[in-house]
Amino acid sequence: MTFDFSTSLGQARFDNPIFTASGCAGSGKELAQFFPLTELGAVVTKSIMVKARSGRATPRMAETPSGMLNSIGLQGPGIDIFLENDVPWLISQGAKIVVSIAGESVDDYAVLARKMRSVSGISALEVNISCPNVENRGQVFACDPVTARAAIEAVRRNIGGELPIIAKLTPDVTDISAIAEEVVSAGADSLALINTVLGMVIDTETLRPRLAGKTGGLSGPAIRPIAVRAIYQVHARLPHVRILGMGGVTNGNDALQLILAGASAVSVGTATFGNPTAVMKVKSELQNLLVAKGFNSLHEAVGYAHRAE
Amino acid sequence: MTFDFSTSLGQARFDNPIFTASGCAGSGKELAQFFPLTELGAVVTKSIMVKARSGRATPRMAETPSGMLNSIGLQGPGIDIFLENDVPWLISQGAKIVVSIAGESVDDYAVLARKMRSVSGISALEVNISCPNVENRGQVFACDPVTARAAIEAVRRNIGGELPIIAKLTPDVTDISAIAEEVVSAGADSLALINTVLGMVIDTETLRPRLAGKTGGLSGPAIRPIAVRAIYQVHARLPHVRILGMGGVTNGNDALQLILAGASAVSVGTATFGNPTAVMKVKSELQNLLVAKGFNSLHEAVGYAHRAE
Amino acid sequence: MNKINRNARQVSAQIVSNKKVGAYHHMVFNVGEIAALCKPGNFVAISVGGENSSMVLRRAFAIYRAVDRGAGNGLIELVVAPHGGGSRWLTSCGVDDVVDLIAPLGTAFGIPSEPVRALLVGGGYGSAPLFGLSEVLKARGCRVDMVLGASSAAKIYAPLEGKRSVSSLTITTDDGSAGVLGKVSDVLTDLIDSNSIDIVYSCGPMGMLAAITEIANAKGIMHQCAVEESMACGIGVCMTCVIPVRDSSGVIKMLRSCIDGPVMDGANVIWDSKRKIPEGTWGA
Amino acid sequence: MNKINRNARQVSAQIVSNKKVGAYHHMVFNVGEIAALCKPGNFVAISVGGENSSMVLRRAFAIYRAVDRGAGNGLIELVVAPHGGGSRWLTSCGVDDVVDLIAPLGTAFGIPSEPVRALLVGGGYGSAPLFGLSEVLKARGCRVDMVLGASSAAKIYAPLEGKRSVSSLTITTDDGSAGVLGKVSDVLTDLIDSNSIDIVYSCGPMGMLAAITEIANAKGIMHQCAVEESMACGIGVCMTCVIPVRDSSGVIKMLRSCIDGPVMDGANVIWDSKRKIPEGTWGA
Ligand SMILES: Cc1cc2nc3c(=O)[nH]c(=O)nc-3n(C[C@H](O)[C@H](O)[C@H](O)COP(=O)(O)OP(=O)(O)OC[C@H]3O[C@@H](n4cnc5c(N)ncnc54)[C@H](O)[C@@H]3O)c2cc1C
Ligand SMILES: Cc1cc2nc3c(=O)[nH]c(=O)nc-3n(C[C@H](O)[C@H](O)[C@H](O)COP(=O)(O)OP(=O)(O)OC[C@H]3O[C@@H](n4cnc5c(N)ncnc54)[C@H](O)[C@@H]3O)c2cc1C
Ligand SMILES: Cc1cc2nc3c(=O)[nH]c(=O)nc-3n(C[C@H](O)[C@H](O)[C@H](O)COP(=O)(O)O)c2cc1C
Ligand SMILES: Cc1cc2nc3c(=O)[nH]c(=O)nc-3n(C[C@H](O)[C@H](O)[C@H](O)COP(=O)(O)O)c2cc1C
Ligand code: FES
Ligand code: FES
Repeated sequence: MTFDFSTSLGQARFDNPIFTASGCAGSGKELAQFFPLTELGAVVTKSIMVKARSGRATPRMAETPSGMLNSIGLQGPGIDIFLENDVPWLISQGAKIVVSIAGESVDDYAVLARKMRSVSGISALEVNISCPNVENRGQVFACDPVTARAAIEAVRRNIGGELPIIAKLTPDVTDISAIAEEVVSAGADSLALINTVLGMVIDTETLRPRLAGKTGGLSGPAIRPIAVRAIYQVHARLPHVRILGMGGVTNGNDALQLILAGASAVSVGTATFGNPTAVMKVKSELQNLLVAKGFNSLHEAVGYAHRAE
Repeated sequence: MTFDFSTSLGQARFDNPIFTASGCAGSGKELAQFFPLTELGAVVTKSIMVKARSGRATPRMAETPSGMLNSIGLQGPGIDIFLENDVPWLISQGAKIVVSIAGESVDDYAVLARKMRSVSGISALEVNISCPNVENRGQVFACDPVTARAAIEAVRRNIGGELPIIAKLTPDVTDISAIAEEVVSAGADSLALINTVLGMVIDTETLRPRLAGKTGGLSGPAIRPIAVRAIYQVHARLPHVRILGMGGVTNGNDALQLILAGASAVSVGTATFGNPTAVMKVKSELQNLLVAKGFNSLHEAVGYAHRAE
Repeated sequence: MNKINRNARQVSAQIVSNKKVGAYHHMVFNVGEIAALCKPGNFVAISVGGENSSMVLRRAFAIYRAVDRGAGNGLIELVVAPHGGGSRWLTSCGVDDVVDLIAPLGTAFGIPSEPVRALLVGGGYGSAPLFGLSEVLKARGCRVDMVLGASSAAKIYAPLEGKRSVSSLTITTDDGSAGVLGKVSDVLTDLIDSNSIDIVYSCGPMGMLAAITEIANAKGIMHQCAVEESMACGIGVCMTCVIPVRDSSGVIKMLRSCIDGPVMDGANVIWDSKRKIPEGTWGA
Repeated sequence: MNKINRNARQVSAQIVSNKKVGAYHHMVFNVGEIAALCKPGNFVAISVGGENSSMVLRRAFAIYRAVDRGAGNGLIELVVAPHGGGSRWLTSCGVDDVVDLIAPLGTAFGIPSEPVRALLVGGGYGSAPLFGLSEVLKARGCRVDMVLGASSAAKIYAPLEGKRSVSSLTITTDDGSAGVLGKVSDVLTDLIDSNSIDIVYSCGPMGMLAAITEIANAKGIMHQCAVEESMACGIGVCMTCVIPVRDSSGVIKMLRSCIDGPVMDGANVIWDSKRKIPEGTWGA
């Protein structure tokens, strides 16, 4: 019997479960010189907003023990230019595409979803609701069940058709599975867990926060135990909802942890900065591990750590 | 002018700001063979409960990138034996003592505070409210403003006298400064930030959670950016409330980050496991750094990263 | 419950030698005066990974041999299995590299005052502390027999040295690649009987120690074993390394294997306790 | 905006030599074929800290010299200042150690088609890419003058080599321990005038590049500079390394210094932008 490495999120099917992470793969072009993008389960694009955005001032990053902080601030050209340039290029490469969108208001999410509804060649929409809501004192959408629901409902209402919605949540909440339940009932087909953890580094030379934006998002291996826990908790509460897991995955063993916790696919983010071919390494190592452990398919391993002792 | 390294938390004064972290220094005896406990700003004892407690089954720990998970489960002999054995010994060593207490119900906190009110030789009480509340589906006290307030109020009402109360909070909440505000208004004199972050490691050999208790608390350098951020946020909201900071401090530079963010004293936890003399190293390096940067006192540096650009 | 090893010191130890022996590395460290204070059964705790290491915890290793050369010169020898990140880092260190090492830690094997007949049982690198123990026992006039077991021949540490230093050496391997096919526990009853053993000393995986305890209990003889539970600190401050042990009054308590162990009386350990607290444990 | 260096490859590069030179280490790596593809101004990105490193990001280093020996043999030379954890790890590597290296990355210095009079300005290890550049310029018939500045004499890289390879070499130090007391910008106007400089090439701290830009702008001459912004990936995927640059239509955009740089036209960079986005930036 051959091993079945395919997976699906909502209606979307993927040949393998290893994706890039939003914001960690440029436009795809930069990675394409290291391996063909068709090797990926999917390219997840960086979160795109309605309008062009300069992002935050520099310094935008600080290395931390086994991790890093970033405060890119969602720099990007806006949805129109993105759909005109980036998406066609990715399609021309034969890549599976998950488009990530981000808004500053519920209305932004509605606008973005309407822009996406007529676009072909996209496998799924990742809705990054871990961004500040300008209409609510800058509180992050996914920090509050009410605003989280509102953003996802706006997408659901406007997206039409079959495009699966993956809601991306922040771990910076008291009860992530409650937020997960809320966005699923609001129409999300699956969940992306986890976005970065809010952190800060103080520069002991200048005696001020290192990043121009003061706080930043912590990513990398340092947060992997938080990702595994969040995925485990949400999978326990919502076993039938597919999860795209991410957080500190650098090798096949790390990816396996997320899958055993309940992820049906895994995004690789920060590891790509240390190693442009990290995604390929994770993919081949994961497949070898699953086979070695006697699984016949990826699907059999999803959530396997939850079984009774 | 000589450099003033002293600090205070509520009414309690300490010669220097470097403490052990609760649960990371045994009974004090184990460290005392590496350096005299009088060198410490204070010994913070491991959280003691009303009754004897076996703690959780093993495995209780897993190393993680730049950190570790633990699920000790508050093993200890109970407050009576603790007051009979551990406290007199620490007093005999001339150590400054901060006693950490933990309860499973609001009533437990009341009982513990009453037991403590007549004990002399103690500088302050650290109230660990980052533990599960058996009366509320095991939700952690400090995860909910209502239960956090109830626990601190119970201590305040029963402690009597002057013993300062340091409320220890978990970072696993949507808004830590809101919880901080709540416990301060409930009677906490100062705050301890942060307890461990909830995490999980899955053993890819057994395909189950590594720890017998499944989840555990993440500590060590991996979480330092989260600690710095939490301290910074709380100090911004409550600039007059003193903070005992902790989370991933291994050297003087790390401690300085927490102080610049707003901590008036710093506990060293996990670093002691890697280096029994870590606390001494942190202390001397911190003092040298503060002097080198031209501060005349520790106090001048507290929260210095908040000044206007 | 207050067995802190008062001799423990933190030292910068220079690596004097590092040789591959079968599946293991035999490593020698210059530790100065503390070598004189090490007893069979004690262990060391070493920082791993160097300056920018992502590994924040020490690794524990049983002392294979401690040699005091006087005048503050002393060596500690370890037998290290390259396994995960920490042990691989250590075994890849070169001669003259310096590591941060704490020793001696933990309890030591109890040495009988009478010349008794002792059987030493080692599993894998668990044989390490037994050679030093054997020397001490023989110096006291004891007869020493030894059983070493492992999964395969390459994992039997120092079979030749074993042979030289004891009255009889039995080897078992899971795959039969050396000695008897099987586990050490398979040959134990016979060896105890045929050599009229008074006391069993053991070191190795927890499952093996449990099996030995059962046999020793059945025979009504003493069993001192060096346990191995995951340790974060090795010095008694973290409470991660506990195992359930029955005290003299019959109460089960979770004792730290780094302070109240690693050497414990096998009969007092509640072995069947993986991933659960035994019923009746104090505070459970 | 689409300047990905298509020649970039990830290789396991063996260290051929590692020598301390003043405050720096001159390091040589065997990188195979890609040496032939490296141009002055390009940089490399190296993984640091080894297997269990807590440092997850690559470190960027300007290519000092790339030597193609044909038949797939090629060397890259770097000048590394031991500074923090990453560079200290790298400079402590030994000959024959292997590092994970990506090269060539980023843009290269533009080479004029005419034989012009060029002034090369380097600050600290910023002098590294200038020697290779000087060779290329001289091969094109250019006259090359050079200014090297640093805080003190030990931080002037390769003053002798500098002297040999250019028409004139001026040195400045902040403490006067070598050459002129002061900054490179203090001597620049005079040098541009006296040598009738057509183009300035520079590499060094951002403050220095800003000061040079001001002088070059005042003189109305070209200034190509290699910028240095904190980089997480070096290959264009993280967006951490951006700086504000005015494009031909006058719009300011946040461009990646690893892809649209490190070599940029100084006149287009908005220098006064530390910790804030310049007004009028696209999307601000
Ligand atoms: C008292 C004692 C004596 C020991 N003596 C020896 C010895 O003589 N020779 C030898 O090679 N090893 C010995 N070990 C095991 C050793 O401490 C390391 O755990 C082992 O080398 C694996 O570490 P690692 O970093 O390579 O593996 P990793 O799997 O990367 O280690 C990750 C974590 O798990 C812990 N861990 C992994 N395996 C074990 C284990 N078997 N026992 C306890 N903790 C473990 C590690 O300490 C570390 O904290 C001993 C352990 C103890 C507790
Ligand atoms: C295009 C480019 C070319 C460079 N060329 C050289 C060179 O030829 N020789 C040389 O010695 N160094 C060079 N550097 C700096 C080098 O990349 C390292 O940043 C520097 O060695 C410090 O790293 P560290 O790990 O030792 O210090 P740490 O302070 O521990 O580094 C922590 C983090 O901050 C970043 N960082 C620290 N200092 C700098 C800096 N000055 N510039 C950018 N990022 C920094 C690091 O990359 C790392 O991510 C260059 C940097 C860039 C961007
Ligand atoms: C530099 C950087 C930029 C990121 N940008 C985005 C983004 O635009 N949208 C998003 O949903 N997540 C973004 N993330 C979060 C990642 O997609 C991912 O959730 C997180 O980094 C955890 O995974 P990792 O540890 O593998 O990086 C970004 C992360 C980094 C480090
Ligand atoms: C093994 C272990 C046991 C702990 N026990 C306690 C405890 O009993 N009470 C408490 O308030 N915090 C406890 N903590 C949390 C620490 O006091 C500290 O808040 C946390 O570990 C972060 O600091 P660090 O990174 O320096 O360890 C424990 C942490 C560890 C690692
Ligand atoms: S290893 Fe820390 S108490 Fe035993
Ligand atoms: S360093 Fe990552 S985009 Fe430039």
